[in-house]
Formats: sequence, structure tokens, C-alpha cells
Amino acid sequence: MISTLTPPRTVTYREALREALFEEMEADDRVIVMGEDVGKYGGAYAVSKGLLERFGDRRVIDTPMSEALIVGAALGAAVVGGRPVAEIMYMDFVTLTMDALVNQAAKLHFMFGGQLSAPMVVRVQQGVGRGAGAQHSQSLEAWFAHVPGLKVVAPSTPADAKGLLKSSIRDDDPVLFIEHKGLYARKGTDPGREHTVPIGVADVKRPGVDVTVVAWSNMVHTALDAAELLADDGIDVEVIDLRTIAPLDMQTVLASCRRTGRLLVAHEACQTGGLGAEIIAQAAEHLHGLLHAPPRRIATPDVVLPANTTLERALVPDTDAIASAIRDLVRS
Amino acid sequence: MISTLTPPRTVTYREALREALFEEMEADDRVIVMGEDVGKYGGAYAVSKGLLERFGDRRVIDTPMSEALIVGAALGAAVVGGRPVAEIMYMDFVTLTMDALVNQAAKLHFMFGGQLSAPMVVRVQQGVGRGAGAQHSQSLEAWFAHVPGLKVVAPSTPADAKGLLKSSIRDDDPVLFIEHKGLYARKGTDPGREHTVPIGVADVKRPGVDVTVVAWSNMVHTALDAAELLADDGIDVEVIDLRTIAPLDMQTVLASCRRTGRLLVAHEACQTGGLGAEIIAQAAEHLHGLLHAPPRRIATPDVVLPANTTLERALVPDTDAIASAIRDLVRS
Amino acid sequence: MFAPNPTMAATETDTETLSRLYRELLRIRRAEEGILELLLKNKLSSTMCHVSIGQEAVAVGVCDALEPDDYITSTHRGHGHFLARGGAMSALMAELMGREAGACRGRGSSMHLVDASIGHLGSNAIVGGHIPIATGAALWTALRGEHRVVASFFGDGATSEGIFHESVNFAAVQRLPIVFVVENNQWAMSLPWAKSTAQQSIEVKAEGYGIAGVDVDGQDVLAVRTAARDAIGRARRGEGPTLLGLSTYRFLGHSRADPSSYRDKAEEEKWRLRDPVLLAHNLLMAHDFDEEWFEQVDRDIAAEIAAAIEIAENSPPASIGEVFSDIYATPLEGIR
Amino acid sequence: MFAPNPTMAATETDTETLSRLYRELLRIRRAEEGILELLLKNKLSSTMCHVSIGQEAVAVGVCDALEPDDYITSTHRGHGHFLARGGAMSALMAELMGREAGACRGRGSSMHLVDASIGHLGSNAIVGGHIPIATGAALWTALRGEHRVVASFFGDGATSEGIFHESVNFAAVQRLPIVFVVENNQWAMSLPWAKSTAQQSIEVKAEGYGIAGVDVDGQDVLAVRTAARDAIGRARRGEGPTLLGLSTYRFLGHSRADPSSYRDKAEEEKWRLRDPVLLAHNLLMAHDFDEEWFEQVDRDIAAEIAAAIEIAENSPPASIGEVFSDIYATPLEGIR
Ligand SMILES: Cc1ncc(C[n+]2csc(CCOP(=O)(O)OP(=O)(O)O)c2C)c(N)n1
Ligand SMILES: Cc1ncc(C[n+]2csc(CCOP(=O)(O)OP(=O)(O)O)c2C)c(N)n1
Ligand SMILES: [Mg+2]
Ligand SMILES: [Mg+2]
Repeated sequence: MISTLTPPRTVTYREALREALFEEMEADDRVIVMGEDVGKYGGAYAVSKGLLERFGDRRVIDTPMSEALIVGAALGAAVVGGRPVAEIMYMDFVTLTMDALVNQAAKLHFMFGGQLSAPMVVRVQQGVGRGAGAQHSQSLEAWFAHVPGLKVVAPSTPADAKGLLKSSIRDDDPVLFIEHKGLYARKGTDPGREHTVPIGVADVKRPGVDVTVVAWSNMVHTALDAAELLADDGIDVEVIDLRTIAPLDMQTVLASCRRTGRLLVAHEACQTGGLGAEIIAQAAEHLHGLLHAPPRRIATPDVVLPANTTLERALVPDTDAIASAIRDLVRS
Repeated sequence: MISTLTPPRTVTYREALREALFEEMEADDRVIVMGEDVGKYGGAYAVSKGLLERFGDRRVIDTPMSEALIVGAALGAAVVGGRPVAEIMYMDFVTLTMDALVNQAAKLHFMFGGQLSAPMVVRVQQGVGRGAGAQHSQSLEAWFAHVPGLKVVAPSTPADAKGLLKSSIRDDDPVLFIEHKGLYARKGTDPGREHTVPIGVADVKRPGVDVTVVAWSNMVHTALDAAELLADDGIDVEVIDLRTIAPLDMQTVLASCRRTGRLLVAHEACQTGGLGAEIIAQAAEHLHGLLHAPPRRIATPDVVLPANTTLERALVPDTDAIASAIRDLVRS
Repeated sequence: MFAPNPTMAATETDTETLSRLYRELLRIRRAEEGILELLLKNKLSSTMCHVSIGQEAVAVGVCDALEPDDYITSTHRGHGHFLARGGAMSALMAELMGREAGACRGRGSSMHLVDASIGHLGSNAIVGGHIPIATGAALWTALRGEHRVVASFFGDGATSEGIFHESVNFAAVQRLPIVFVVENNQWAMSLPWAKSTAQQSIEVKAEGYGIAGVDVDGQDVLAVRTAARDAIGRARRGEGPTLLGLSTYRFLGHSRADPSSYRDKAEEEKWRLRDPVLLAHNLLMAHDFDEEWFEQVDRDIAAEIAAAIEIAENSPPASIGEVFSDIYATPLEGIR
Repeated sequence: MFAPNPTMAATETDTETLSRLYRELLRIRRAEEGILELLLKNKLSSTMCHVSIGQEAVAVGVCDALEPDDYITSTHRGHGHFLARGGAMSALMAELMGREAGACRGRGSSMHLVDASIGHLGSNAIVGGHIPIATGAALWTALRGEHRVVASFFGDGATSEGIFHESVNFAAVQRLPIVFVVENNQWAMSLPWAKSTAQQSIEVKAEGYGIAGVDVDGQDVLAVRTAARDAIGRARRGEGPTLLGLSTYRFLGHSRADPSSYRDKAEEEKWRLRDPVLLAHNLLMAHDFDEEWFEQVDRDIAAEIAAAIEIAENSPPASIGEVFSDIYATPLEGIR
């Protein structure tokens, strides 16, 4: 279809994040950015490029290699009035920050009788795609869905990334903001300046009637590709992008399943104990007798990820694997 | 029933653990114990009392307050030939050791092409019961079920505690050994010297035909008490004690559910993202159409635990709560 | 390293200050004795309770040197820090008894005290867990040019935690306005200071971070106050952090269940002679404060504590309903 | 802190040693140049690859001072440590190319090298993650009275990690036979050493832990070797750990994608003059080694590398099947 209108601007996921940071820092001088190599280097995945030059080293702080301190100090700054956005370079290094996140940030508001709160964001990046190996490729979102007091988001598109980052920065609770190394270069519509996306609301990225596929982060695109493939076979797939990992928007998921009668959850994290388990469990609890087929998960098997792009590709569910899982589901 | 036989000796859970340590240390001089206050103090929950006196300070090592080091150094000792048993005083402090456990110990065998292995045990203690509050009461086993390469156990009785600790020490992989502060004083049959319990095998603690209840650690006893209550009402409950958290023995669980047609998982960890999700999910995947009622979880709600025994008691599922959940399940 | 000497040095003759400090030392001592009584009567809501009896001069000397706008963070052994910073006696007692009138509305008990209105940013049950929080508060206040100072109290044991190192190192690089107060009571549970570290001088440790450090008699409230004022002054002038090493002693067990059987009785007795309350008392006597004055202080304190316990007892127990609604500061529609 | 001087000190005239060291320096240099070529040809199995060009004297000087039974642990920038310790060239190349003949059977790539048979306990992609492992190995070997020594290599950046502190502190308290080798290449990605810490002398840092420490020219392979021998000797004699500070420089970017635009070109050039390979070369020339000798060394090394790459290319790619069976060392019945 040819149009005479100017096409909407497109941006990459990386640019969308950077714009959200720029705009929020401009709008609110309490917003600061801190982490390893976030300044002149511009962040390991180049998200914070240009921030130092624009906002100076009082608001864009290169820290020593001290992950626990980064999150703990962000929390301290948040408690006394700041709105820090801390960056932890790889999700795998979040292992070094668990006390600050889990025992401190998540608990502080309740534990201290509501006197303190922690308006902070911790940006991390996870997932496969670079053969980065066992210690640089893990997807660990499920842990944080099991920590009351945290909010956790994992956007899949530039628009959602921008909108959710803005909402996360404006939120008064600690938000773990999960990016994916495979998404930074992905393009999408530029949602413009004032776009926000509410935390806690899933998004139907593709409506369909035959089967509900739930995914988040990079896996949303694999699921959408699978859905395209299957459209040719006359299978009409609904793809739900969770967007928020905690708190889960199960209303949207359950409503969809009630319509389609079939549920597949696709995720990159290893299967056992992944977030898929929670989604399937809630579906089983709430949809007894309403599903036409057993609910299913497709996920990376319970392995240690090799630093080897060939093996990596063979392990993580791809378009074909998801498509074939959906076919099985629809047939059964 | 009166018997003329000598009754079997009983031991507490604490004594059973201590005996396992004693016996394994006597049998194998590669077994060492390390952690905070494990020496003269005998451990915060008195499990290692007497070990220092018997084995000396080369095999019973009081460390500084350095949790990450404790687990990391245990790993280092394991790699070069030791069989260390490290103690982390509260599960909540495992947050400080996640790199060593998750990125290192769990991954090392595979990552290094099988050249190295990590025959080590990390003993921790979790759960409520002392009004110990948000940072000393968490149950976090679900995180570790999501980490390929770890083995995780959580025994509920003295005999299982002893048998599993021995198996864990003899195992060539890293084992997270989860105790519960409410269990140490609990008495049970002394299984004797050579008793071991295999990792990865659940135990039917009470056979029954009407409903399957899956629990582990302290919650097993609450479930058994609930089962006793319900026996009077003619409801015959099967209680499965998982014993091992990872790898899960779902064969035993699924076989039971096939017989009873009803499944309840009871756990102390907060509900969302807990291990109950995985169990329900696998049941839903494998038992479609075979359950007479929706599978159910009963767990602590998604809250930050207060340091207040009254509130604590009101939040964590007790015998009555489990009994009434079972009643609902049987009726539906 | 500091070697304790038998008497308190009368380096300061300002008796107004000294009497204020004495009153505060005794107030904390009596409050904790009161808490131990409540504990024996089973009136506490939690089984966790660590008193700081013997260590009061640390809390009192440091807090006396702070300005109202400054911040503190504190430990599992934090009753003294809370009171010395100006926390209400009733908020403490009610918290320990699990009441709504408590500092944390009865949810935190002994290890979690807080009063944001006086810059008390919370005590923490994770040893070392609050040190980066204090550092972050210092970072923020420095970035804003507010001239506030943060004092972070922690024990000798905490210095072995990685987060101590990361925090001090970062504060040093950024020259943050923070005083790291090492409340060195010689023991971390059963671990003596000599087994916590092979370098027992805090001053030398500080050099390893390129910052100021001192080893001070932590039983001498005047010496503590003087050293704290120096450190706080440096911080406020933008000269960066200080490691303030204060040698003190925990007179009782680590927690209520601990008979300290790992300690040498002679060591205990030696330190008992250096009771900070007694030392201040003696110095006041030397400055001609009379029995009547001391008795009046006793009475005032006893009355305050009794009133606080009464307020606590009349306060409703912590509410279960808000356990659910208070998890998030910004609740979301989506939550169930 | 060490200030680099323009030439290498001929403190040692043992030309046999010097020629051995030179050969090893060049071997590592050429191997990494070869790796960069493979990278450009897209022959590596992973996108992660950090070369140590410019830093070779650290690996070579330290490893030369170790005994066969000793242990090392290494970093994300560990090709040099692996080769200097005696790892096979073909195991390195095959690992990077994702082949079964690789050190980790093609599963680890550049950041995970290992060879248990020569006491190489693994390199690590978590900065600092291996330091406690090294410490634990030292603990074990000390407990057993084995007289082995552990050398743990890590960068300047790693010294800010909490686990560095916990490890050094514990090793100091226990007087463990370990050498903490600070491979200080002045930068942690874009962070200069001066922003990593306010105390840039490793010797002074060591005092903070109550252990020995030295600041040494890390471009002078003889100086490195001498300091390492001292430290290893102390460790082996039961005199405890050393912090061995070696000043060096990474000539290229942090990783392949990094143009190091945060660095001053003048600084880079200054350090280029202190190329460890060149310095050793010059010293050998001063000791009358001739062109022919150098050419022969070049040829030997080129042949070794070519042969290694051929072995790698002929090795089957890492097998997918064992990704499942090799998760546990003791597989269990119950696993699915
Ligand atoms: C991270 C962490 N590890 C262990 C504990 C258990 N614990 C509580 S207090 C304590 C000793 C603390 O020693 P120190 O820091 O010297 O403070 P003190 O109790 O002497 O005041 C220990 C081991 C804890 N609460 N947190
Ligand atoms: C715990 C951790 N934090 C961050 C990183 C990302 N990272 C990899 S290398 C590096 C810099 C390391 O600096 P240094 O220790 O000096 O070693 P160098 O790279 O200079 O050899 C960073 C930030 C990591 N791998 N691990
Ligand atoms: Mg102490
Ligand atoms: Mg470096």
C-alpha cells in the first residue's frame, strides 16, 4: 500500500532506551545514571552514549567494578531523594547484587513501615546470541518474579522499551529492567516523546483465535515469526507479550486462553523453574476443563550454556521449534 | 501397642545432621567444614557442636564474615581434591554467594569440558518460626531449582537429613543442602550409621487415595498433621515429601496424582514463582484430563515477612489452612 | 591499633557537654536493660534481639557530633544508634513489642529501626547490607551540594564483607562525605578481631583506600566525640571519607541465647573496668556533680522508659491487613 | 606506585633464562596475533575475545617462577596465562574455534580455558570470580601440607570487587600459600586505575591486609620473574600471601569492538615504547644474540601456531549430545 504520508520515524531498541534516559533526565534532575562504563564508553551495549556529554559526570557516574555497591548505592541515593538508574552490564552479574536487590530494595518500603521507599531502576541485559557462554548468557527473570516488592519488566520492542523505561523511572518502587542483547539493533516505530507504557500490563502483539502463545523479551519476535509461518497453514496464533514479569498480568493471559483453549509459553530461560511454570500453573488452576489440549512450555533445556554460537543456536527455541510446538498443540 | 522390644533410638534433626558430619569426617579425611562460627560456637543452630574438638581447626574452619568467599573457597578446595561442607548461616545470606554457586560451582563441570568437578555441600537454613523478619526468614529454594548443575535437597526428618547429608557429601556435584530453623529440635527415628538417602528420590510419607499433597522441609509436617485431622473426616490424604528440590522426582508425584486425581502443593516460600508452580505446571502438562479438580497451591502470600511472630503465624499456611484447602479440593 | 588505657582522658572540660553525653549513655544503658526485662517477660514480638551494653559511647559520641540534617545507617545491634540519633523511646519499645506505634509499625523489631524524620535511614539485619546504602546517600547529598554528612555504623565483623570494601573504595574515589564507623567490639559472634583480619589497625586499613583513618578508644565518649567531629568536619569540607575505628566491647552475649563461652573471662573483666557509663560518671564526679544530680538523671530516664513502655502497651498490635497493601510504594492495578 | 622507566634493567645476566622467557613472550604475542586473524576470518565460535597483547611479561614472568605442581587461576584475558603455564597451543586454538580438541571441548571459548593436568584451574568470565577459587585451592593445599603455591591472576579492575577483599583478607588471616597477581594494565574497560581506587600503590593496599605487597614494572619480564619468585618463596615457606602489583598496559582495545577512544594517544605511545617483547629482544641483542637466532625462534613459533590451527581445524566441532549428559559429574537416575 503506497501512502503519501511521511512514514512514522523508526528507532532501534537501543535508541529508544537512550531517548527515554535523555528525556527523563531532562525532565527531572533527580534522575541519574550510574554503572560500569556508562560514561565516555557509553555502556557496554552503547545505550548511554552521549549522556555524559549532555549531563556531566555528576549525573552520569562511572563506577569501579563493584556491582553490589552499584545497586546498593543506587538504593541509598533513592532513599534520600534521587531517582537513580543503575546499569549492571550482564544479567549474570546480578548474582553479585542480590542482597541489595532482594534483601534491601525489595523489602525496605514494607519493612520500615512505609517510611522509606526506593524509586530506582536497575537496567540489565540478558540472553544468548553472541556465544558469550555460561557466565554471560543466562536469562534469570524467574528469580525476581519470586521476590515480593520488586517490579520486573522485559520489553520486546523499541516503543515498549521506551515507554516502560519512562514508567520505571517515574515509579516509586525498585524496578528491574531487563533488556536482551539480541534486541538492541532491532527497529520499530518511534512512539514519540510522551509515550509511556504502564507496568503490569501485557500486550497482545498479534491477535488470533486458535492458540495463545505467551512470550516476552526477544522470544516475542521468535513467536511472532512462528505465527507468520503458521498463518500460511491456516493456524491463527495469538501472541501475548507479557512485557512485565512482575507483577504478572494473568488476566490478559487467562482471557486469551479462554478464547483459544490452547496455551504455549515460550521462553529463553531454561525450562525448570522458569516463569513459564508460573504461567502454566495459574492457567491450570483457573482454566480446569477449559483447555482443549495440555498447556505446554517450550524453553531452553536445563543445560549450562556453551560459549559457542552453533551450540547456542541448537539449544534455544527458534521459529521452527515454536511453530512445530504450536502445530502439535493445535492438533492435539 | 505395648512392645517388649527396645524402642529404636530417637534423635533430633540437629543431632542427625551432626552425626552425619561426624561419620563422614571420620570416614573420609577430605571432608572439611567451614563457615562462620562453626567451630567453638558450634554453628548458629548448634549443628557443628563438637566437631572442632574432635577434628581440630584444620578441618573445622571458622571464617571471617565473608559469605561469598566461604562458598567460593569451598569450591576451590573441592576442585583440588577436598570435599568441603560450607555453612551459610541463613538462606537470606545466600544472596551474597550467588556468583560462586550459580556462575561458578554449577557451571564448572560442564564449562570446563568435564576436566573439573565440584564435590561440595553448602548447608543453609531457612524459613519462619522465630519472628526473624524480612531478612532472616525467606525460603528461596525455587531459585536454585532453576540453576542447571546444582543439586538441591531439603529433608524434613532426622533420618532423611542424615541420609541426604551423607549422600550429598559423597556426591561429586555441588549440593545446596537446605535445613529449616523449625526442624532442628524435631525428633525422629535414628536410622543408624550406614543410612543414606539417594538424591533425587521423593518419599511417600503417608499413603492415601483421595488426594496427593506435595510438600518438603518443614511443611511436610504441617501437611501430615492436616492429613491426620482429615482422616477423622474420612478423607485419605497421600503426603509426598519431595526431599530433593533439584532434580525433581516428578515420576513419584505424577504416579500418585494418577491414582488420587487431585493435587495440592504446600510450601512456605511465597507463592508466585515458587517451586509449586513447576510441580503444578508439570502436572498440567502430563495429566491433562486426568485430574478431577483443578490442581492447587497453598503457600505464603507474596509479602515481605514481618519480624513479628504473630504476623508470621497469620501468613504462613498452617495445619488448618492446609486441611481446609484439601477439603475444598476433595469437594470440588 | 588502639590499646585501652584505664581511665578516660579529661581532654574536654565542658561539663555541659559531658553531662549531656552521660545522660545519653545512661539512657541507652537503661533502655536496653528494660528491653532485656521485656524479653524475659516474653513481651517482645521477635526472638531476635542484640543489645549494645558496653558499647554506648560509640553511638553517643558519634551522634552528638552530627548535625540535624545528617544521616545515619545502623546495624542489627542498633538500639543505641537509634536513641542517640534522637529516635523516640516509645517508637523503640513499641517496635520491639510489635505494635503500630513502633518505628516500623511493628514489622521490623530489634534489627530494623528507622526514623526518616531525623535522618535515620534504617538499621539492617544483613551485616554490611546498609553500608552501600549509606554510601549512596552520601553520593546523592554530595551531587546535590547539600553539605550533609552520613555516618554508617557497623561492627568489626562487617569489615570482612565484600560490600564494606566496595563501599569504602567507591567513597574514597568519589571523596564522599561519609564517616565509616567501625564499632569494633572485638568479636563478631565467636570470631575475635584477630581472626577477622591480619591488619588490626583501622588507620592502616584506611591508607589502603587512600583515605583518613584513626584508631580511637571507643569507651571514652569524649574521645569518640572528638574523633567523630574531626571526621565529620573533613567530610563536610569535601575532604572525603574517614574510617573511624572505635575499640569497644560487648559486655553480654552476641544475642540472648549466647553465653559467650568462647571468650576469656579475664578479657571480659578487663573491659568491664572500662564501662563507658562508669567512666563518664567518674569524670563528672571529678567535676563535682553530686549524688542528687545523678539520682535525678536516673529518675528522669526511668520515667521516660516507663512511659514509653506504657505507650507501647497501649498501642494496637501491628496490623495484618497492611502486610498486603504496603509491599509496593506505588501499588499497581495488575496486582493480585 | 611503580613509575615505568624506559629500558629494562639487566638485573639478570643468565642468558638461558632470558632466551627462554623471550621465546615465551613472543609465542604468546604471535598466538594472539593469530587469534585476531582467525577472528577477522570469522573462525572463532564466540564473539567474546580479549587479547593480552602488551601484557605478556606478566604471564611469562610469573609462570616461569612456578613449580609444576603449583596452581594458577586466570581471567577473561587469559590466553597468555594458559600458554605460559604450559597449556597446549592446539588446545587453545581448538577451544577458540569451538572444537572437541579444545581445552574445554569447545564449550568455553576465549574466556574459559583450563588444563587440570598442569594445575591451570580455569579462567573465568566473571571478573574476580576465580579469586576465591584460587584461595580455596590454597587453603586445601595448606591444610594438606602439600607445599604447593597458587598464583591467581586478575586485573586492576578486579581489585574493586568485594570478592577480591574477602579473598585477600581470608588468605591473610590463614597465611595461605597464594600470590595475588594484580595484572594492572591501567584500565578496566574505560575506567582508569585512578578512578578504580584512591590508593594506587599495591604495596600500601597489602599493608591494609597485613601481608606483603610490591609494586613492580610489569613490562620487565626479569623484574616480574624476580618479584614472583620472592612471593612464591614466601608462600611456599608458609609466610603467607603476597599482593604482587605488576604495572603493564593493554596495547589494543578491551575487546575486539573497542577502539579505546577513552584513552589518551600519548599515553598509548608512551607504553608502546615499553613493549615487553621488544625490551627482552633488545636485552638479548645486547647479550649478542644474533639475527639468525631470532629468525629461528620466529620460525619455530610460526610453525607451532600453524600446526595448532591445523589440529583445531581437523577436530570435530563441539558435540551437542554431551551438552545434556555433562551437566552433572554424578548423573542421577531421577533426571529428565
Ligand atoms: C551477611 C551476614 N552474615 C552473617 C550474619 C549473622 N550475624 C549476625 S551479627 C553477626 C556478627 C556481627 O559481628 P560484628 O559486625 O562485629 O557486629 P557485632 O555483632 O559484634 O555488633 C553475625 C555473624 C548476618 N546477620 N549477616
Ligand atoms: C563481575 C563482572 N563485572 C563486569 C564484567 C564486564 N567486564 C569484563 S572485563 C571488564 C574490565 C576488567 O578490568 P580488569 O580487571 O582491569 O581486567 P582487564 O580487562 O583490564 O584485563 C569488565 C568491566 C565482568 N565480566 N564481570
Ligand atoms: Mg563485633
Ligand atoms: Mg585492567
